Amino acid sequence: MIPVNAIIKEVIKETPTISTLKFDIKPDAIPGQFVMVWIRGVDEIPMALSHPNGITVQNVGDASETLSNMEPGDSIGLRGPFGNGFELSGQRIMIIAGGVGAAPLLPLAHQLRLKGTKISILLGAKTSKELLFEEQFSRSGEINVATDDGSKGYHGVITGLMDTYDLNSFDMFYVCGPEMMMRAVLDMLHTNSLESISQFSLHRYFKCGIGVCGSCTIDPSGLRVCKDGPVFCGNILLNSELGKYHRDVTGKKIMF
Amino acid sequence: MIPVNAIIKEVIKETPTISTLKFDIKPDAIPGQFVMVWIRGVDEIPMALSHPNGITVQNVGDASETLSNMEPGDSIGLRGPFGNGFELSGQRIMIIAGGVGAAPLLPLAHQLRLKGTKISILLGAKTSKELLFEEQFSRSGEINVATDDGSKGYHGVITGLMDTYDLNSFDMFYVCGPEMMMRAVLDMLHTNSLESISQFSLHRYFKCGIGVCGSCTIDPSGLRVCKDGPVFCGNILLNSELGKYHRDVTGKKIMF
Amino acid sequence: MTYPELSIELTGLEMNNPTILAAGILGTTGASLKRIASAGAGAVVTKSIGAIPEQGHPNPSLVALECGLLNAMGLPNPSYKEFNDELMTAKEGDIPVIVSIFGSCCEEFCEIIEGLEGADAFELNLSCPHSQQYGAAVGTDPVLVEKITRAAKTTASVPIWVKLTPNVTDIVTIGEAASRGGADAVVAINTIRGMAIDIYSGYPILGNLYGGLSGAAIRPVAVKCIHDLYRALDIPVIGVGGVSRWQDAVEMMMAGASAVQIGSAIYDNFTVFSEINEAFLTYLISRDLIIDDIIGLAHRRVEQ
Amino acid sequence: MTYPELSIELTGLEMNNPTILAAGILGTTGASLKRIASAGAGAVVTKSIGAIPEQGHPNPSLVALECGLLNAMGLPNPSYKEFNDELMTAKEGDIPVIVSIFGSCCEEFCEIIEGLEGADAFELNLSCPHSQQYGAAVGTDPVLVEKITRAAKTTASVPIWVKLTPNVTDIVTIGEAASRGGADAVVAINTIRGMAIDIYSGYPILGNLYGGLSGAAIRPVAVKCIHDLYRALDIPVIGVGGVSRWQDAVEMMMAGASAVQIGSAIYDNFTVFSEINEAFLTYLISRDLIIDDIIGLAHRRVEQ
Ligand SMILES: Cc1cc2nc3c(=O)[nH]c(=O)nc-3n(C[C@H](O)[C@H](O)[C@H](O)COP(=O)(O)OP(=O)(O)OC[C@H]3O[C@@H](n4cnc5c(N)ncnc54)[C@H](O)[C@@H]3O)c2cc1C
Ligand SMILES: Cc1cc2nc3c(=O)[nH]c(=O)nc-3n(C[C@H](O)[C@H](O)[C@H](O)COP(=O)(O)OP(=O)(O)OC[C@H]3O[C@@H](n4cnc5c(N)ncnc54)[C@H](O)[C@@H]3O)c2cc1C
Ligand SMILES: Cc1cc2nc3c(=O)[nH]c(=O)nc-3n(C[C@H](O)[C@H](O)[C@H](O)COP(=O)(O)O)c2cc1C
Ligand SMILES: Cc1cc2nc3c(=O)[nH]c(=O)nc-3n(C[C@H](O)[C@H](O)[C@H](O)COP(=O)(O)O)c2cc1C
Ligand code: FES
Ligand code: FES
Repeated sequence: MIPVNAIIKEVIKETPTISTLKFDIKPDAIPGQFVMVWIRGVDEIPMALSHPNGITVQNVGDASETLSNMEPGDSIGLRGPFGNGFELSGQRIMIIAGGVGAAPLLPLAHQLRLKGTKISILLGAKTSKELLFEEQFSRSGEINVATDDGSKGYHGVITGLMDTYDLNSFDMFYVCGPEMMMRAVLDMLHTNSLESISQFSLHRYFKCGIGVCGSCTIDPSGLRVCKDGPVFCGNILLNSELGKYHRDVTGKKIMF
Repeated sequence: MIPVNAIIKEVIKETPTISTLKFDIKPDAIPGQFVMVWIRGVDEIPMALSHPNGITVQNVGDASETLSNMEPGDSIGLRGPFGNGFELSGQRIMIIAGGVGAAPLLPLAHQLRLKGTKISILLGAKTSKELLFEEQFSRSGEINVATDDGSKGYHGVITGLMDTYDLNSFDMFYVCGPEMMMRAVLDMLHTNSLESISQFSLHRYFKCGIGVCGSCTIDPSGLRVCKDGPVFCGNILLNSELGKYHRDVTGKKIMF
Repeated sequence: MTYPELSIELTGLEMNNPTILAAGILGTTGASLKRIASAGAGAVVTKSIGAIPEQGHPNPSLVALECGLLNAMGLPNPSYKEFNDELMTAKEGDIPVIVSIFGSCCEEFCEIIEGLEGADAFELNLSCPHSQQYGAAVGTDPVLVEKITRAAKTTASVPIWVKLTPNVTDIVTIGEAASRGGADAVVAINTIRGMAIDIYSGYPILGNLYGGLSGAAIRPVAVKCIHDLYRALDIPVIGVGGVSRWQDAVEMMMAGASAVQIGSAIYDNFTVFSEINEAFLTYLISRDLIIDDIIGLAHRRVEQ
Repeated sequence: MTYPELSIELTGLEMNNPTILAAGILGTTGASLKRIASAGAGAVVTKSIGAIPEQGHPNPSLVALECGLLNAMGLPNPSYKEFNDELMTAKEGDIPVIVSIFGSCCEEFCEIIEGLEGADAFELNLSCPHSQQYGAAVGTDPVLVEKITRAAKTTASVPIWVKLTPNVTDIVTIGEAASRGGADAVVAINTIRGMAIDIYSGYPILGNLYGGLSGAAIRPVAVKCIHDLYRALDIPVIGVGGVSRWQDAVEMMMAGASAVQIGSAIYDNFTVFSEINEAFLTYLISRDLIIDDIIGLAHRRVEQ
């Protein structure tokens, strides 16, 4: 599959560093799947679908900056949707989102809500202005926020917020956020023997995005984040490289 | 499509020069379609399917001789079925078969019979021993034979036999046989203004068999015998090269 | 139908549209070429014609694979003497008829050119991958390519196109040789050497044992060759190899093709010429583009 | 699973079966290579490793076309120094691990060989079509190929395989050079130069503008190369290019391959190794054949 053309219809500034781009096509995706976004002449990068017809981009470098600065009428190339996506299950579930990690979790919350699932959302960010999709999430369930600087909600990391819940009353945990936050959440779930009812959406360096090149594989399973993931069950990740190291574009291990 | 392997199950000597080979596979064909028969190490030649799982070969040269001498257990490669095949229509139809031209007409007679069509068969050959499928045809309708040497039935060419029928009482004519016989039949039908309710199965030199190379095209329409044919309506053939010339393997015109 | 938006001038030939029948596909007879003209081609190239009659290779001479066609026709042709009649008939189609010719030396090419007066242009087949002494046998040697092109150009009063083989380390070297020899255009690409084996018996499937791969399988290879030739040469590049949809034609033009030839796609779709032209017209009109905007666009994008 | 019928010895390496993971596909980490071992491969080849870390080309670096994959990874690798760890992990898979290596001169190849002691064999990548100074840049020159092969052979205590590019006028010349240099086997083929252009924008799709075509599209080309190399050389030919079904593996072996590598097919089917091996086993048993009966069979058929 070669990239399909998508024309930007709308750009929504979500936070000082994060924007949502809506385009003229709706890839037929399930929550948690991603697209490879080709910014012509610049780069191609993976992005979760945060909306049926949209992505939500944090400006962290070259490609994401060019994307963030796009205007309606500009166009990009899209390959996908790729990856496994979340498995929708559970009656009483918890969504744990950190930073731009909220992106793949928003369509998940919408779909679970439609199924009548009871949802608790824990939303974290560095500071209150960077909280992503707070309003949208709150329409799908009960929401609780945490900020590193205490500018809103719980002051501290998201695992602190988790402590205020009876985790055993949930039957599925959906998690996406910065690597160290995901590791902390996983460890906490593990302490409660809950890792096997959790799903984590991972980030690794993608080149092909379709399971061929091997740049995104994780240790020790050798699973491909782009094809076997990006969503993995917590028990697969427990003894994995998650939170220890990842590999850079050359394949070299980089410690967190 | 590359050749599929077919194992010869049975060899039936039909006449001194003609044999039927039955194989272990049944190409999904309609009457009048052909297969490209690959005699490995020798040649690949077109052959009508005379049976759901068989062809009927006249020994006229290298490849057909090797084929004729095959025994059960031997194998060939088959590509196909190819070509348009006969259009099955008519309530009261005439089948006109000359020599090995009876091959594509036999499954046609069977199928029309099943539809309850009233069938007259005119079967011609050089001599009585070379009459092909006489018994099989007689099960599908009324049959009348002609031999060049008068050794059986009508003494003379098949158009002589046609003269003994009220051609206007038929609503479709199906014809296959030597080129000059088909031309004579076409002319006779034309005299009676019946060429537009006739179907002729043609022979031309085939290389690709799938409508790409152009070696089998006929004048002046440029139609491909292998793909647009081998069956053509009489009115398309009326002002064609039929009976005048054909082209050899180099593409050179050869007069009949 | 003629649309001004699709009309082009190519090496002096006026064409209704930029799609051309490729050599060796349905190009045996004049009637067949006329039929392709009616089907909407902007021009037709005949089967490759030589100095003496050739039977070609034994059958099987063409098979369809999952991806593309594999053929070893072996240049069957009745010689130029017999072909004059067909050429006259083909010209009734009222579109340019380019005669593809092959030979083993300059003299042979010139003899054929002189013997086929009606041709609107000649395409020198220096690229057939499965013929012993013709085609790619000469087409891989830049010195020969230049020499033959020059001889043909001197003899002919009509444009000379030179068809290139991709079965070389560097196609640009060969294209440059053709250009130096005075070619009016290069045509890229001929088929890629390939082979298929029957796993039931172990026999190579083609009568000639191996042949040339064409169709969708080779399009990316053709696009790359066209791209490189466009950058290096000042004469038009005519694209061929795996075009079956309008998108493919646009892609080739963006790589640098002034027009595209279509061969194998006929296998699935006889109406491929008119379909491509209609969709291409819609593409141009809806984007307010003219053909020249897209020819070589990929090069301009990268320079930006 | 180990079946005696499928076991082979290849350049001194014992393999459970004749299917090998091709270089550059899922060969970045030791864990990934182990996973391929569990999936049934008889041996694995790593991603090509160089002397210094390489980022590779910008994305897009791989796209799937209708027919085959087009890639320009650009040999990203962390250098042999970082790769030793991965190699140690890969070897836990208990099948031969062949390390693919690339360099621009003899010294570089030798440095890498000396730096990777655990390799069961080395595959010299003299054939990557989209890397400026490595790969095919050296692999199209028979003199360089012979020299590098000889240097590698002298340095290494394990077998040396030489991987060839099809992007040359005559692959046999290059194969012969490798053989003269002392190669234990040749591997054919690497990808074919190709390119794809985005028709919406005119931009070449790959970050590197062009790349290499692999997958089903190139199988007939690979079969032809293998066929020609088998006839010309006395060392084993390892087949690669477009194998995705057991029939493809058999076809390549009939052309002359002693074993087959599988790359792009992983895209659709992670279980391709075990599927091919199981079906291949059934094929052999049901026809009462051993592997040696089919290797090169196409040549024996034609000689008859
Ligand atoms: C499955 C998946 C889903 C993602 N979803 C989102 C999302 O919804 N919103 C969002 O803002 N970000 C998302 N990301 C992260 C996003 O891909 C990176 O932020 C982006 O690639 C940065 O590119 P850049 O050129 O702007 O930054 P650069 O300056 O090139 O790099 C900054 C960092 O971004 C990461 N990165 C760069 N290129 C890639 C690549 N090809 N693949 C993976 N990571 C890369 C690396 O960690 C790098 O260190 C996702 C990543 C993955 C793997
Ligand atoms: C659509 C079609 C259906 C046919 N069905 C039958 C059939 O059911 N039974 C039957 O006995 N014959 C059939 N034929 C004719 C048969 O193909 C030829 O008799 C056969 O090809 C002869 O090959 P050979 O090598 O034995 O003879 P050769 O000595 O090679 O040639 C003898 C003559 O056979 C013809 N011929 C040879 N090769 C070909 C070819 N590739 N394509 C077409 N004609 C060729 C030529 O007229 C040639 O002059 C059919 C032909 C066509 C086109
Ligand atoms: C059956 C067949 C016959 C061909 N004969 C010729 C020929 O006579 N001369 C020639 O220059 N090219 C010949 N070619 C090559 C085509 O003209 C064309 O270059 C090639 O097939 C790639 O285009 P395609 O993918 O559109 O078919 C032939 C190709 C096929 C499939
Ligand atoms: C994504 C990708 C990366 C590749 N990387 C390498 C490489 O690093 N070294 C190498 O020698 N070949 C490399 N190749 C070529 C393959 O090893 C193989 O020769 C080619 O893809 C043909 O086989 P296939 O059709 O089975 O994929 C790569 C191919 C692909 C698709
Ligand atoms: S990015 Fe290539 S395998 Fe995942
Ligand atoms: S035999 Fe090739 S077109 Fe009919």
